[in-house]
Parts: sequence; structure tokens; C-alpha cells
Amino acid sequence: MSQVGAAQGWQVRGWQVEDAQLLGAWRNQTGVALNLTDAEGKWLILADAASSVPLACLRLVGNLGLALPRFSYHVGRVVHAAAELGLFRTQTTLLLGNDHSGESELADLACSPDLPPQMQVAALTQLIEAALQRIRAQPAGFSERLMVELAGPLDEAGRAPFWQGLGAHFYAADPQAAQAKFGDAWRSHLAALLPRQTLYLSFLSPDAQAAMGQVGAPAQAAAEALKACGFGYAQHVRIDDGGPVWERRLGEINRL
Amino acid sequence: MSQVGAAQGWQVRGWQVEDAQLLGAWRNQTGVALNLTDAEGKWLILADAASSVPLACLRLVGNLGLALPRFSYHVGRVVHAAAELGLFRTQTTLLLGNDHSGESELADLACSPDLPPQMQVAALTQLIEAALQRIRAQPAGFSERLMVELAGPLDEAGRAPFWQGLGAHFYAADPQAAQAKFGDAWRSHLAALLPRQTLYLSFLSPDAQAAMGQVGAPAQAAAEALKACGFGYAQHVRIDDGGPVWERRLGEINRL
Amino acid sequence: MNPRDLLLRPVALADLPALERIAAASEHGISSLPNDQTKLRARIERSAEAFASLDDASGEETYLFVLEDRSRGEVVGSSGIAASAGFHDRFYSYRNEFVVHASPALGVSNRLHTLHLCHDLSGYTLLTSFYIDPAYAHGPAPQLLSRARLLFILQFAERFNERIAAENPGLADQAGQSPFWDAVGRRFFDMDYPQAEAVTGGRNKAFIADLMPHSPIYVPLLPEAAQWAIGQLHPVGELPFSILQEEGFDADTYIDIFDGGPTVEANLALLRSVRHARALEVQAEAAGFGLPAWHLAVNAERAGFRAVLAELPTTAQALAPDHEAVLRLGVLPGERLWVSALWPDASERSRP
Amino acid sequence: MNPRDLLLRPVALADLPALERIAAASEHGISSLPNDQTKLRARIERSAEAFASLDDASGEETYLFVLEDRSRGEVVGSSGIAASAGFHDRFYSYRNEFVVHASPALGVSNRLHTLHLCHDLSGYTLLTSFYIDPAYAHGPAPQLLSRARLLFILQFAERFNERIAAENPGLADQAGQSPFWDAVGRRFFDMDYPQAEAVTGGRNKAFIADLMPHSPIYVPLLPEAAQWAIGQLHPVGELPFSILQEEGFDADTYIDIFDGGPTVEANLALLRSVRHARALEVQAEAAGFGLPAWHLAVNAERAGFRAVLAELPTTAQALAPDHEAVLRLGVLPGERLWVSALWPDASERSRP
Repeated sequence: MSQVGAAQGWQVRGWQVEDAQLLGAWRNQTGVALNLTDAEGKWLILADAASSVPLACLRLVGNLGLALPRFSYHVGRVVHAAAELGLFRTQTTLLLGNDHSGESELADLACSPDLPPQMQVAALTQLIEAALQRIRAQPAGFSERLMVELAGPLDEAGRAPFWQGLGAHFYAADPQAAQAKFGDAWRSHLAALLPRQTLYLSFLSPDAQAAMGQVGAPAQAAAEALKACGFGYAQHVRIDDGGPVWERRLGEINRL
Repeated sequence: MSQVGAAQGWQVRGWQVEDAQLLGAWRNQTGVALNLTDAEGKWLILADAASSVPLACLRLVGNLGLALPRFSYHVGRVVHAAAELGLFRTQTTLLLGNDHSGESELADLACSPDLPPQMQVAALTQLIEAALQRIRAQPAGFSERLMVELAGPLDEAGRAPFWQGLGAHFYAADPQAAQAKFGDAWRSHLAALLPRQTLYLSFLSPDAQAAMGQVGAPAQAAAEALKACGFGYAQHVRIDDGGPVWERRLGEINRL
Repeated sequence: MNPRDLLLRPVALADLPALERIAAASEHGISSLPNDQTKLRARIERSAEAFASLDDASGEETYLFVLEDRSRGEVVGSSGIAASAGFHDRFYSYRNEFVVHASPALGVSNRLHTLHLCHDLSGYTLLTSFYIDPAYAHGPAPQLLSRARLLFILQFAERFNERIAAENPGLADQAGQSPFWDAVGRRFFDMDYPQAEAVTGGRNKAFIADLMPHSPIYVPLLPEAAQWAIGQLHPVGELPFSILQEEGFDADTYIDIFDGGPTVEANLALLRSVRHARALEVQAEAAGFGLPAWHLAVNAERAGFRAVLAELPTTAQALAPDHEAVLRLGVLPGERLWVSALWPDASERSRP
Repeated sequence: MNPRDLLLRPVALADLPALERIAAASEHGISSLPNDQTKLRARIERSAEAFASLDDASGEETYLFVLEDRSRGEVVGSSGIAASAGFHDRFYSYRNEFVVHASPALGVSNRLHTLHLCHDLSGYTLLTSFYIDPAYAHGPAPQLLSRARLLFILQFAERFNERIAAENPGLADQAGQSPFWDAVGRRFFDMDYPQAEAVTGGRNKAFIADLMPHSPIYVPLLPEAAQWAIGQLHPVGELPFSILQEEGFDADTYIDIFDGGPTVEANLALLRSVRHARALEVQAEAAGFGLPAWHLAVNAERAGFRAVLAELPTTAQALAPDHEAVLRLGVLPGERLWVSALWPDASERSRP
């Protein structure tokens, strides 16, 4: 079950009870503490081959959102055209939905904060490739698509411009406190307060528009690793900080 | 500019004036006659290396929908859940939009009707690979994504069940006649008559639901070739016959 | 039946057996009275609290009236008022909406009928629980039973909304199956209409509506039977519906999200009985001139509310203390009563 | 100014110079009269055709009235009617809508204000082109100018819709910049509000609306200045707006899609002037009993329509042929005129 990284002396293995203490202090690719308690799916741990100390981790979920609905905005386009006026404007739209229901997910991608950035990318790349190999070996429990959520950008004050421009108009309290209190459920509670019909991005503040779909700092290493593994932006963003959802089609894995 | 197919003695070349007569009789992957008159983009012709007679063709468009808006339905999901009742239903939704505006497109994928089916797949595969190579060589004029529309299924009477279940309620006349009369513009005229808000697939007839996103007969060879070249379903369907939109991310091309 | 024998008053605990009969007799989905003794008793107690409460309007009050034929000492009908639809939460309806979609190139312009899930009627005062013994359906009794509520609301306006609504039963077959429900609700709520009603019981429909689509329903996509059921009235609802229509309620805008029946609504002040309502003093020197006509007549009490049918001169400004209607209502000299012509159109004055 | 000197009548070609003055004086976006001689002449000609046409209602008719002070022989105001908003095409408005979004887990319940692009007012009859010389703004002249239109519509109801609407100017600064437009229209239509108005000119707004989003606008996402402008009236529109409000028009439901100004609407039959309207015969034996009160009084002609202010007994059923109002309106014995009390509330009867 475990592979050893040739160059670095790394090993990919499953969860061990003693990992919990160390991983409890890490933050994942969405900037929050790992969900160690009621997490669905399988953990993959990249560890030092000699000491077995964890250096990076991820959680592989077969079908997300089947107990707690998962929300995201689909990012679409609408053209408003009037030939007589020479007008042809393409508007970006946001529509709240559960488009990822039932898809497979890479969650809780995280590294030891002691690992230097380039090593983080290498470690995560190896871990993601291992996850893809696992899916290829046993495709039964997985869907056609593998998605991953990435953190959106924050401003100097630590607030997400996308949140300030959208969510904050519908929920006045602190989203980070709510995330800490409710965990993953926070965003399905939030969804009940958000607009249900198509939104036009141009109604948001310029900062929020610019932040939409951008990769924030906590997700930088993961994004590089995911790109190297064939993941890309999938026209969806997170409902709180506007961070992008990336995905790759699993059907292609068999072509590799 | 031209590549010779090693095995078959095939050659990929550009458009020649004398191709028009032959290609005028072909039908593309959406089941309609090729758009030879005001077609945007570049033609690629797969021809017999010896005789230079066309066997298959495609048209590569850098950025679609910038003059005439292109419409499609985005296929999304919405979960309706009530824990107290043990209810958790995932509904499929359709939203009319111009999501593909500005994307690159493979259009007018077609084969000589004289070519046997397996040869058609091989010819189209070679042609698509040639198109991807062309993009890799000169990525400037292309977007992040390359999309292609595929015909939806027809019933024995030659009508599309998806059309019968959706479009026909909003436009009573014959869609094939309208397509013949207006060409590509037909579907932007149609879009003005269709619902603008989210539709629930479950409101359509069972036949229409079953047909949505399925590949129809005119697109079978193209679909096989596209699959072999890394294309897959992109959660969008055509607004008339419900045929799927497939795509591949061009960013990945450089990784091949 | 003598119209002077009819008396409308707040329900009392002693009426429980009569209410049980009504609940059993009223057809499925038509009455909002539960066919269950315990629940009926609770309804009576809630109503008594509402009539008696001194402070106005928490909004959860439901008032229940019964119509008594005093010649037989029997309850022959019921009607009710819920102070605030949705009890300060959401009260859902579908609003009929029409949008025009046109394509000049195709030479087509369609007027599309859509149903728009809305909370427009949240907080409206609701008329509920109308039931009349069939033997009394053809006289003026249903008029008294339905319309006296409006004069009650008028007098205690601070407890009610200025806009009034009433749900009416939609089409359903004898097993309670509704074509509208089958085409709409069932897709989101995996059960029969009677089942769904039972599950929601007296609950706020908001609970169900959260399971329904929040984008408009395009009517052309519904099966024909469902399209036809939109805004259609179940035949058993015709009598109370026609009374509300004559009052001036609008029946074209809203429908029930479950069975598609018409939900009518109006501004209280514009309703016929309210526009023609006037207060009369009870005083010894009241003259009896003018042509007599039948009126709704109600006293000004809340817990002791009484409503009757009475013949009065249309021009009366006051009534004598010994006028038989004054005696039946128990209004004392110096006090007031409210009246409203039963058939305010002159040409109808001759009707009972 | 003597109220008896005021006469409202259809515009005539001879009024062109007066209309030019009005169009120049009326502020940007307030009057719907174009400040352009050729266009004004065309408007007058269209109006003359509408008043003269024998067959009723193609729906494209626009009727234009002028108010004359006969003591000076001068036109001092204008008002108009468009038979059918949108001319049988779509007439767009935003409808104010409120939805409640709640999360019990987060302990939050929000009432969200949304603007819903709709065609609800398509085909309504529109009151337009109100302008009064400021010197006449404080007397009864604006009442005559605005409300006589309702009696015209009442008499020729087959040419009009039973529902009436009127647009009112929204907030804009002196350069014509509108905070609502800046936040909404401009995002879809890349120009200033005055520019956009000029481009659309007299055209159907449907053309513009097709460029606007077809999903609701969530008001909390708009800049504060735009939120505040929703349903706000430009100060120059206060006088005509207040007259319509007193008539009973609803101002809370619809706003203009361009500047966010309130678009009022009502059922003709429920408007105050119409509810109090009555037809009087002109006959020799008419008695003159009763307290006199000021009334709107109009003759029953279409192309020869005349409206004046007149003092009549409130209980009058007929007027004598030599009554001064009958003479001013040119109504002959045996013919009818329509009147409606200027201040139907008794307490206001003493006003001019």
C-alpha cells in the first residue's frame, strides 16, 4: 500500500493514530484547520520514509455532498447584445447551486509548515499522484470528476474581498468565527441566506470582482501541485471567499 | 504545414477551393450541412495523400460567439433536503446562458460518407490531434478551453425527444426547417423564446430527460475520436436537441 | 327558515360535538378543521383565548365563529379568521405572472405563463374554516357566516392586517389526488397530496416550500391536466368563493402551492361589506323612516361578539332600543352597532 | 385667478408655441414632451387623430390636453393619456419584492429586497405629460389638469384599460445623473442616463430592457445612493404625484427601470374622482337645492371634450340649461355632463 518517493526518501501511507496530534496544527488548502473528527473518506499521508513523521496529507472522498449539501457558485456568462446600438457586452454571472453533489473530492490538502515552499509543492504533487493511482486501481467508489476547493485571496486586514462584496451583505457576523464554530456545515447554513437567483458579477465591488476565482495564499502550493497533476479551474467558486474550484476528469486517468 | 498519416497514407492540409463541391454534401457532428459560406476560423482537411481528395474535415475557431451570441444550457444540480422528513433529493437544473462566449471551438467535424465507420474515427482522431498540435504551436489566438458541440439523439420519426420535451413548447414550427433557413443564427433566435430562469429537468418528459446530454447518431464517430483525444462532457447541452457540449482544457496540451 | 333565527357568535367549548360533526362532514382538504377531537378542542381553546385577550395581535390568534339556528338550538356552520398568514414567518403562494418572449427573426411572440413562488401574502389576515350545513346553503345564512367576519375585522382592525386573503380548494379527485400536486409538488416531495397534507398538518407551509424550486415554473412545460388546474376551484368551494368574489376579492393573482386552487386577496377597506358598513347609535328617539332592507348587523363586543341578519331602513342613522335586532344583539342604549346592507345594489334589495 | 376662467380641452395646432414653451420649461426627464418643434407638431397631430378617430382603440393613441386661462387667453399647462403602455408590446418596470431568507442554525432571518423585472404594466393606460405653469401650481388648476383625464377615460372606457398607471421622475442631479441608473442601467448600457434617454427617445423601453438582467436585482448589493433612490420621487414631481396619491394610486409596488422613480397604478373604478363621479342631466326644471361645492365638470364629447371647475349642489341630479357651468361646457338641454366633487371629504368642502 505504500510507495516510497525515490528522490526524497518519502513514503505514502494511510492514517495512523499518532498522526492526529501533529496534523491538528496544520491548515489545509482552504486556510482552515484539518477536519480530523467526522471526516469522510480516506487519508493519505506523505511521511518521511525513515521516521514515518507526516510531511503532507490529503483526504480522498468518493462522493461528496450526499449528507450535507455542498454549495458553490457556478460562474457563467450572458451576452447582452443590441446590434442597432453596436452593443455587445458579456456579463459574468454567479448562480448558487450544488453542482458538485456526488463528485469525488480531494480535501484537506496540507503540508507541514516546516517544509520549505518548493518541497511543499513536490510533496503535494507526489501525494496527489498517489491518490490518482489509487483511484485508477479501484475506480468503483469514485465519480467521473475529482474536484478540489482552493482558498480565495485575503486583503491586508485578513478579510476576503469577495466576502466583503457579496456574503457580508447577507450575513453580518464574522465568517471565520462561523467556520470555526460550524466547520463544513457553515457554508450550507450560509447558503440559506444568499441570493438564489442568478447574480451579475458586475454588481459586486471591483475588489470582489477581481478576487473571484483567484487562488489565495493558503492554496498556493496546492495549486501548483494540482496544476502539475492536470487539474484546472472548473467555472465554479466557493461561496464565502470566492476561491476557485478546480477539477480533473477521472476518465482521462486511464489514458495516462 | 501538412502532416502525413503514417499508417493510412493520409495528409492534413488547409482549405483548397476545389474542396467546396465535395464538402457541400457532407454533414457535420451536429447532423447539419457544413457552413462553407460565412464560416469563421481555419479549415483543416484530412485528405488522401496521393490524390489529395478530402476524407474528413474540421474547422478550428479561435474565439466563438463574439459576433453572434452562442447559447447553451448549463446542467447544474440543486439539492432539496429536509432532515426531519429524511428527504434529500438532488435535482438536475438547466440554465440558459452564453457560457462558452470567447472559448475556442472545433466545428464542422465531418467525414466522407464513403469512409467505413472505424476509418472515420481514425481519420477524425488524426485530424483533431493535428488541430491540437496547431494550437500548441501557436497558442496566441486560442482560449483556455476548446469546446465542441455534438448532436443529440433522434427518435424513429427523426425528431429529437429533448426538443419535443422543451423547445417545442416555446416554438411550434419545425426546428430543422429553421436551422436550414437561418443556419447558426437559428439558435440565437430560438434562445429569445426560451425560459430565462433555471429549469428543473424533472419537469420535462421522461424521454427528454433521458435524451439530455446523450450523443446522437450523427456524432458517434466524432465522439469516439474526441474521447480518444481527451475531450469529455462539460456540463452543458445544446438548446435545441439537448446534445452534449464536450471540451478539453488547452492548458493541459503543453503537458502532453 | 327565518333569517331572524340565525346568530353568529364565537365558538365555545360546548360546541365541540357540533365542530366534530362539521370536521367529519367537510370534505377532504376543504375545511381547515382537523377531524380529531383533541385538536378541535385545542382549536376552540385557542379561539377563546384570541377573543378574550386584552392586548392586540401577537399575530398567532385564530378566531373561530359558529352559526347557530336558534329555532332549533343547533350549530349549522363555522367560519374563522387567522390574524396573520404564516404567523410572522413566510406564507408561500404561487403568483401568476406573464412574460412576453419574442423573436422578430422567427416572427414569433409568445405570452408565457409562469408561476412565481412568493411570500407576498405573508402577514395578511386569512379567512378560514368556512363550512355551512347543506340545508342552509341556499338562503342568506352563508352570507352572514362569511361576511360578518369582515365587520369583526373592521371593528378590531388593530388586531388584523389591512389586507385579507382566503385560500380556496383546488381540483382533486375523490381520492384526494390533485393534478397540480402531481405535476409540481410531487417532483420535490416524494409523496401523495393527502400524505403531504398530513405530514404538514397544521404546520407552516414554509417548511414544504423550502423543498420547492425557487425559480419560476414555466406553465407550458406542465402536463395539460396540471395547466388546466391552475386557479381552478374545487366544486365544493363554490359557495364561499362566490361570496368572496362578490365582496370584491381578486382571484386572478395567487394560487395555492399545493393544489393550485385560487387564493383570493383584497384590501379590507375596498370590500363591499366594509364600504357599505356604517355605525348606528341605539337611541330612544330613533326614527323608523325609509324602506327596510336586509342588513348584516353586529354588536361592538369582542369576546361577546354577535352577528345577525336584520331588516332596517337603508337610511337609518340610529335604531330604537326596542328594535328587534337591537334586542337580539343585546346592544344597550348609547352603545353602537355596525350594519352593512346584505344586497347593497338597489336592484337586489328585494332578495331575502 | 378665478377658477371659472380655467378650461381644459384637447390640444390644437394653434397651441404649438405654448407647447414649445412648456417643453423648454419642464425639467429634464420630467415631462414627456420633446423639446423639438417638429416632434411637438407630430405629437399634436397624433393627439388630434386620437380624439377624432371613430373606431376605438388600436392602443397607440396618445391624447394631449391643454389647460387654458380664458381670462388671459393663455395655455398654462398640459397633460396627456397614452391609451396602452408599451403599445401592445412589453412595458417594463421593476417590481419591489421581498423575500425572507433564514438560517435557523446561524440565528439569522433577513427580509431581502429584490427588484424583479416585469411586464405587469403592459397595456395599462398611462397618464403622461403633466406640466403646470408655476404661477398656477397652488390653486385648483392642477387638480383640474390631472383629474379631468380620469373622467375622460371613464366616459370613453372602451378606448382604455381598466387599470391606469403613471410614471414619476426619480432622483437625478442637475446634470441629469441618476444614482439608480449609475448602479443598474449603466452596467448593461454603457452610457449616461441622459444619453440613454436620448437614444431611446420616444421608443419603447422594451428595447433597453432586453439589455437588462432578467434575474432579480438584490438591493443589498447596490451602492447606498442607489438603494436610497429606489421609489424616491424627484422634487419637481411632487405636485402631480400627490394628486395621484390622493386619488388612491398605489406607489409602493413598481419603479421605473431607468431612474428608480415610483410608477403608480390603480384600478380606474377605485380612484376617488371616479368613485364620486356622477352623470347629471341638463333639464329646465332642475332644482338648485343643497349646499354648493366645487366640482370637476366635463361634457360628454370626445373631440369636443371640455372640462371646467364648477360650483354645484352636492345632491344635484340635474342642472338647469342656464347654469353657468353648463354654458361654459356648451352642454345642451337633454344632454348629460359628468361631475365629481373636487374635495369629496365633507371636511374639505370649503376649499376653493
